[in-house]
Amino acid sequence: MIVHSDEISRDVSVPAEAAPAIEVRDLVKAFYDVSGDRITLAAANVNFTVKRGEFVCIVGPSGCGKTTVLRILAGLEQPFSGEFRLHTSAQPAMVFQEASVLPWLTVAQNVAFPLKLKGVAAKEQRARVAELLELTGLTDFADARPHQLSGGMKQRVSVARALVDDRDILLMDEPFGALDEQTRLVLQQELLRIWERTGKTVVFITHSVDEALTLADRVLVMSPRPGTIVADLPVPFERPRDVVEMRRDKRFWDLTYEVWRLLAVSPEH
Amino acid sequence: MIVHSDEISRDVSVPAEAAPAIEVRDLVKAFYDVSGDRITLAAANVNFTVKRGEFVCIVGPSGCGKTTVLRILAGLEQPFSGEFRLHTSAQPAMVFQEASVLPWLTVAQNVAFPLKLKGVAAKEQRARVAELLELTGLTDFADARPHQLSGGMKQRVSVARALVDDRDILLMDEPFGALDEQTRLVLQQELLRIWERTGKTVVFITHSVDEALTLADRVLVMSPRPGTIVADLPVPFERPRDVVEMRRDKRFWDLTYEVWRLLAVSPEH
Amino acid sequence: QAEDKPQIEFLYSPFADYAPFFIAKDLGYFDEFGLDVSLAPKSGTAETIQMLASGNSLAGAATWGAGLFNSIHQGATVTIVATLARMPDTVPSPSPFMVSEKAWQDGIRKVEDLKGKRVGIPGPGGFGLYSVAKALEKGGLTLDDVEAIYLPPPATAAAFANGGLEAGWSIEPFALQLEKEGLGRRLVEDHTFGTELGFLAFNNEFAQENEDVVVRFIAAFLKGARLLDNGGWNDEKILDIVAQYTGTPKDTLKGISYTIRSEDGSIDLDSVREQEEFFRAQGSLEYEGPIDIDTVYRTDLLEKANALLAKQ
Amino acid sequence: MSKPYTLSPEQIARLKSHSRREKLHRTISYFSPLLLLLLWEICSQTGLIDRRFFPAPSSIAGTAWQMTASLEIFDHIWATLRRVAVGYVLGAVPGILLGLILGLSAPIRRVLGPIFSALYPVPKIAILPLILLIFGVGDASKYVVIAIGVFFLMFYNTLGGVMQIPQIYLDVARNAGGSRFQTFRYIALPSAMPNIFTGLKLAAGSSYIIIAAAEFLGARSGVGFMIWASWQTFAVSRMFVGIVVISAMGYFTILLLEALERKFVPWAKH
Amino acid sequence: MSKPYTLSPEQIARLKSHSRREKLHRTISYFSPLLLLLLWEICSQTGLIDRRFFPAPSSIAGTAWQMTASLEIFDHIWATLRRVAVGYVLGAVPGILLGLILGLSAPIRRVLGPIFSALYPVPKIAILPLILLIFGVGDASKYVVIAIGVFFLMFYNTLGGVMQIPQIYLDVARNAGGSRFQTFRYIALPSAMPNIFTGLKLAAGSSYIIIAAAEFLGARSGVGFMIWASWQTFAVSRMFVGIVVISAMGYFTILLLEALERKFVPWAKH
Ligand SMILES: Nc1ncnc2c1ncn2[C@@H]1O[C@H](COP(=O)(O)OP(=O)(O)OP(=O)(O)O)[C@@H](O)[C@H]1O
Ligand SMILES: Nc1ncnc2c1ncn2[C@@H]1O[C@H](COP(=O)(O)OP(=O)(O)OP(=O)(O)O)[C@@H](O)[C@H]1O
Ligand SMILES: [Mg+2]
Ligand SMILES: [Mg+2]
Repeated sequence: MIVHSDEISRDVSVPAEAAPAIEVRDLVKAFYDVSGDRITLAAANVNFTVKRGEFVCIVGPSGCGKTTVLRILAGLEQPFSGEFRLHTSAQPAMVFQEASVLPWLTVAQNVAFPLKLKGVAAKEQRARVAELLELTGLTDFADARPHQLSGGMKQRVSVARALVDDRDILLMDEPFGALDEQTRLVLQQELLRIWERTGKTVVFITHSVDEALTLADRVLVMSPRPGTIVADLPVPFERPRDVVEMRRDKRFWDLTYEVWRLLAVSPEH
Repeated sequence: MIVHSDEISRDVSVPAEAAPAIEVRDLVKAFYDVSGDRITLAAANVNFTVKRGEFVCIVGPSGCGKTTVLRILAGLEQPFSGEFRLHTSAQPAMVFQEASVLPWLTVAQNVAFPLKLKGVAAKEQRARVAELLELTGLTDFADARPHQLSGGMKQRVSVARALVDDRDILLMDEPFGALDEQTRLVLQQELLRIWERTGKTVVFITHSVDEALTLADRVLVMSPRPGTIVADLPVPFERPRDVVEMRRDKRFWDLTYEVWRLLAVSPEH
Repeated sequence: QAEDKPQIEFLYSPFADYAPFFIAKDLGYFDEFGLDVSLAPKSGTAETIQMLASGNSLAGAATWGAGLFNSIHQGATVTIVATLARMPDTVPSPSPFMVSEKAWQDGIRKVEDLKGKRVGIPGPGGFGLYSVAKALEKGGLTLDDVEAIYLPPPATAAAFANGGLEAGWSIEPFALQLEKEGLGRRLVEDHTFGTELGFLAFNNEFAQENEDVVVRFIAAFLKGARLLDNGGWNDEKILDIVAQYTGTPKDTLKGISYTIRSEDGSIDLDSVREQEEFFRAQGSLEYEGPIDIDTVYRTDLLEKANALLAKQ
Repeated sequence: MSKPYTLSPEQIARLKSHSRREKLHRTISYFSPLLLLLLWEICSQTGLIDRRFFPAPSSIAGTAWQMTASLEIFDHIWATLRRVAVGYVLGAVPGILLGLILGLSAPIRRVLGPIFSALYPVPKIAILPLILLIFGVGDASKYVVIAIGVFFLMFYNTLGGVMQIPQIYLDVARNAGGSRFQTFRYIALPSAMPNIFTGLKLAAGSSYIIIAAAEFLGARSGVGFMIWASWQTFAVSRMFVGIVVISAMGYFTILLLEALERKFVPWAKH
Repeated sequence: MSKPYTLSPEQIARLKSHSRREKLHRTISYFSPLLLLLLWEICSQTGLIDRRFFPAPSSIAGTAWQMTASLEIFDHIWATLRRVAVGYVLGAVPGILLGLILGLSAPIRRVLGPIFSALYPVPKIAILPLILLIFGVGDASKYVVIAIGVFFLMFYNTLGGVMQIPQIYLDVARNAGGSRFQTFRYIALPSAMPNIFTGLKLAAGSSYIIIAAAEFLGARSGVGFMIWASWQTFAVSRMFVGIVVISAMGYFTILLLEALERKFVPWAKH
């Protein structure tokens, strides 16, 4: 029997060092569709904690509820039961899995969007946006409209937008999924650099075990739908990590195997 | 100096065995945006041939023109200059990179869409759709609407739709990008099984060199924008390929390195 | 046998002036004279003339005014055969010139006081304009001495209430309601004695080729008119018919003065000429000199109709 | 955890209760126009508005009851309803079809688009004589007047909807081997459906407005005629009964369309 | 291939020529309504339509010239234009705002939505005397009549547009820390823009239709008045000059709105 509280509480306070930044307890999310009278249990009893400054990756089979959990953390979805706490002064920044570039804005305006809403001075906006366009390799396309971008370019715009206003918690839903390995590598390194420098807390959904092991302090593995956390694996490699070196380490393959084993336990087919 | 013809011709005829299925010569595609008075050269002098029954992967940096080339082959975009020929009796089936599920249809109706347009009998449609839902692990969601699906599930619907009416040529634009490795592996194996059984010609865009080496007869590597084919690498492994075994082969790492080297030649940043 | 009856679609407007047709229809006079008549409501003279001239409709009734004169001048091929109605030579008038209660309280008691004031007129080119001009004449004013505002009766009530108008044209049963609600008073009632209001007309070709049908139609109309004008207004059954066609409750119809017509249905051409001159002076006519009424007005048919009716 | 997590019956009930509450709220909301009557009653009772012109709803209820009891009102409702229904269909069908066609075909849009834009603002009073000449003075010309009003609303809304179709859906149809007609039927139509329903609702409201005007003089039945006749005689109570009745007819038509929208556009928010 | 491929100047010219041709085609298409005049001329000349009632355009040209030379027509145009402009703004602004508000807030939509649905079909022609009562017989009541017509078109079109906003855009705003007003301003408004422009075009056409009817009441100027007065006195040529003028005014307003749409909604197809 699982005990869960129906009250949902969200604390906004800056905690002491190494204190938890995100606490999720017994989270359950179910969708009910009236017209089809169907209930979809998207996440069941999800429990995990992310410490302040930690980089956590979530992996799990398609449709297991990863996006759902992230959306709940971002306050975009109400949990059905259970509770979660974010210890942060600002809302977490989110990189959405779906195309989320606003079609009526140019690339630069899209990136500047959170700054604009905050009322940041135009000059400051420009400088910050230029920085992020440079980072994501979109400088040439600053004035282009979203419909003129390739899939990977749109994804990079979303990443730039999430980074632009430098928030404490970063929620990233397969942010590099549509990028070639070269670009992905560059952005991974840039993300790690930013993370190390700023001490952000990052929750990062990925399908690539390689990517998880390259980036994360810990890897959370989810079961198939209804998703729950079936393993919480610390990644033992020192930072900075050398992608090529790491692959020569037996622990890399052991961990890879372990994740694969967990994911294969009860596959959807 | 590059010679190219401005005439665009497209042959529809069934050729002799091992004859080319797709021929692309000196293909150039440029976009002109009036309001910004900007020209984007998306693909420059693309040349390649795909033989009937061949499985070819295209890799290349983000924004290099992969999608553009595929769209031209599918007849969805007009080339600026150069020519291409498809030797096929039917239009190629396409898996789009962006979300392309029709929101007003259920999952099953989306998959059945090409059959419905062809006027296939309802019973036959049902049987075929059930088969593909099973294949893509969506049987439980047959009557769900697209907005109730996860990102990976939507992508699987697109794949199922492209396979449903069994066309000669299959154009796939990062079809497994949003899938976890487990599901991706299953679908890769299924795709290979179908391909071997039916002798389809497949052009498959991916960002994963692993995936390309697992699937393809040949890997075409594109340069950064304006994209052109910089290498045409045959994949020497026997089929059926064992994913784990393959990684023990030195040729696998040599090829991987070669592709990486080519992609790194002139990166976008 | 009924199928052989000539079918006629007759254009009317849903006002009490057209009551003889309603009676002729509902009391079976048209049938009596071997006609199959259907009544089709129409909004105004311009449409009616156009429908008749083009042959889309065969018969109709409409009112005198600049529209009619101009259309005849432009070659509208209609045949006018009888009067529709004229104003009675008695008070209370069916169409009094009224002053708003507000203005009355503010001291406007005579037509002369209306100089420079706002006066409501239902529209340009019709009886309303003529009637208002006649009323103003009683106080030595012309239309140029007041500010003319085009407003139909329902809107006049509102304008009387909020001071938008000081005075205006009105017609029964609206005039009585204005009085009842304390919105207005009758100011002039004797300004349009005997004025011809309208006429009964046929499509030219039809009238030429079917004189007999036209005669019978007029006879039925005259029969209805006589019944009405000779005390018919007090007959419950007749009031029922009129109430139905005009959408006016019977109680409202009772005891209100209405337009009449000459016993034999003839038109008083002098009154028509006077109206024509008035509209010429207004600059509403698009031609010089008097119109040749005689080319469109055929009295012979009316005579035959009277004879037919007398024989019956 | 070997057994998968499942929801208890109470939890399921709680999950469903939300949408049940939604439904209840919607049902209640249908009655919110009664607030208008209440407001009117208050304004009239307190003399805030002139009772000669705006008699309180309670005071016109008697007239309404009379007209209902004598069944008189139903003849008018029926006459109006028939005219609206025929005119609506006559206008909506070509409006939707031409909206779809012009939306999908740039050349046709180039030629016909400006023609429709030029015809649209032509004052109806001006073309009424033409309509009468062609369709006669009977109900046919009333159908046409309504159809014209409905046509343009449907045309522009459908066109606007088609112009907003994401290119990818058209690409999907093309790639699936869709003919022009199939793209039309299976992509453009459903994709423009939300806009079409906006048009249908606007057109429904407009139809009643137009028929009220068309019945003003050129009819001897219908709620519009009843309102006109009441105005002519300053029978204010009767007039307001007519106004309330025709507004209620329009309101219920719009509600019906909203119910249809929920049924036929299940993928949209409502 | 060490040097990247570039386009030659001729190729660039060829690439651009397409959009230049597009622009030319669009410009030409603006004249397609002249076909209507031609058709009318032919019908009238061949006697297909009765010339007494529908004189050929060539024959009303004289009257038009006279009215232009005497500058009479410009007074009418100016009066109508002023009324339409004021009424249009008075109706469009609250229509768009309420459409946005009701679209974004389900509770407000629940309460006010049905009220608007009930008010919409109230026949304008019937309440005209009441509007005159409140706003007087001057121009104010004409502004109000137009504003009411414009309001509902803008309201329903904006609401329909807001209801179609993809959830992800609202999520983006929320995640970016957008306030309610910012979501309103930076997401709902641009997102509903295509529908708002559909509404603006419909409202423009409707305004001219409504003013043509409203100028029958208490006006002594305006193109609508001119048409009505001409019709009353059967001055057919003058009437048709008025009809052509008011239609042309509506047409140019719609063209202007389309140009604005291209400018302000550059991300949409046109
Ligand atoms: N709005 C919704 N209505 C109904 N069901 C939903 C909704 N959103 C998600 N679901 C369901 O919840 C489950 C989890 O979805 P979610 O998007 O969280 O998966 P995911 O782990 O992110 O998958 P993927 O890797 O494919 O993106 C899926 O079965 C999905 O069908
Ligand atoms: N409709 C368009 N208008 C203008 N430019 C476009 C358009 N479509 C694509 N482009 C440009 O063409 C180039 C190639 O785009 P394409 O989508 O083919 O890239 P891609 O190789 O598929 O990239 P990715 O891996 O990111 O999907 C990009 O620079 C893009 O900005
Ligand atoms: Mg997801
Ligand atoms: Mg692409």
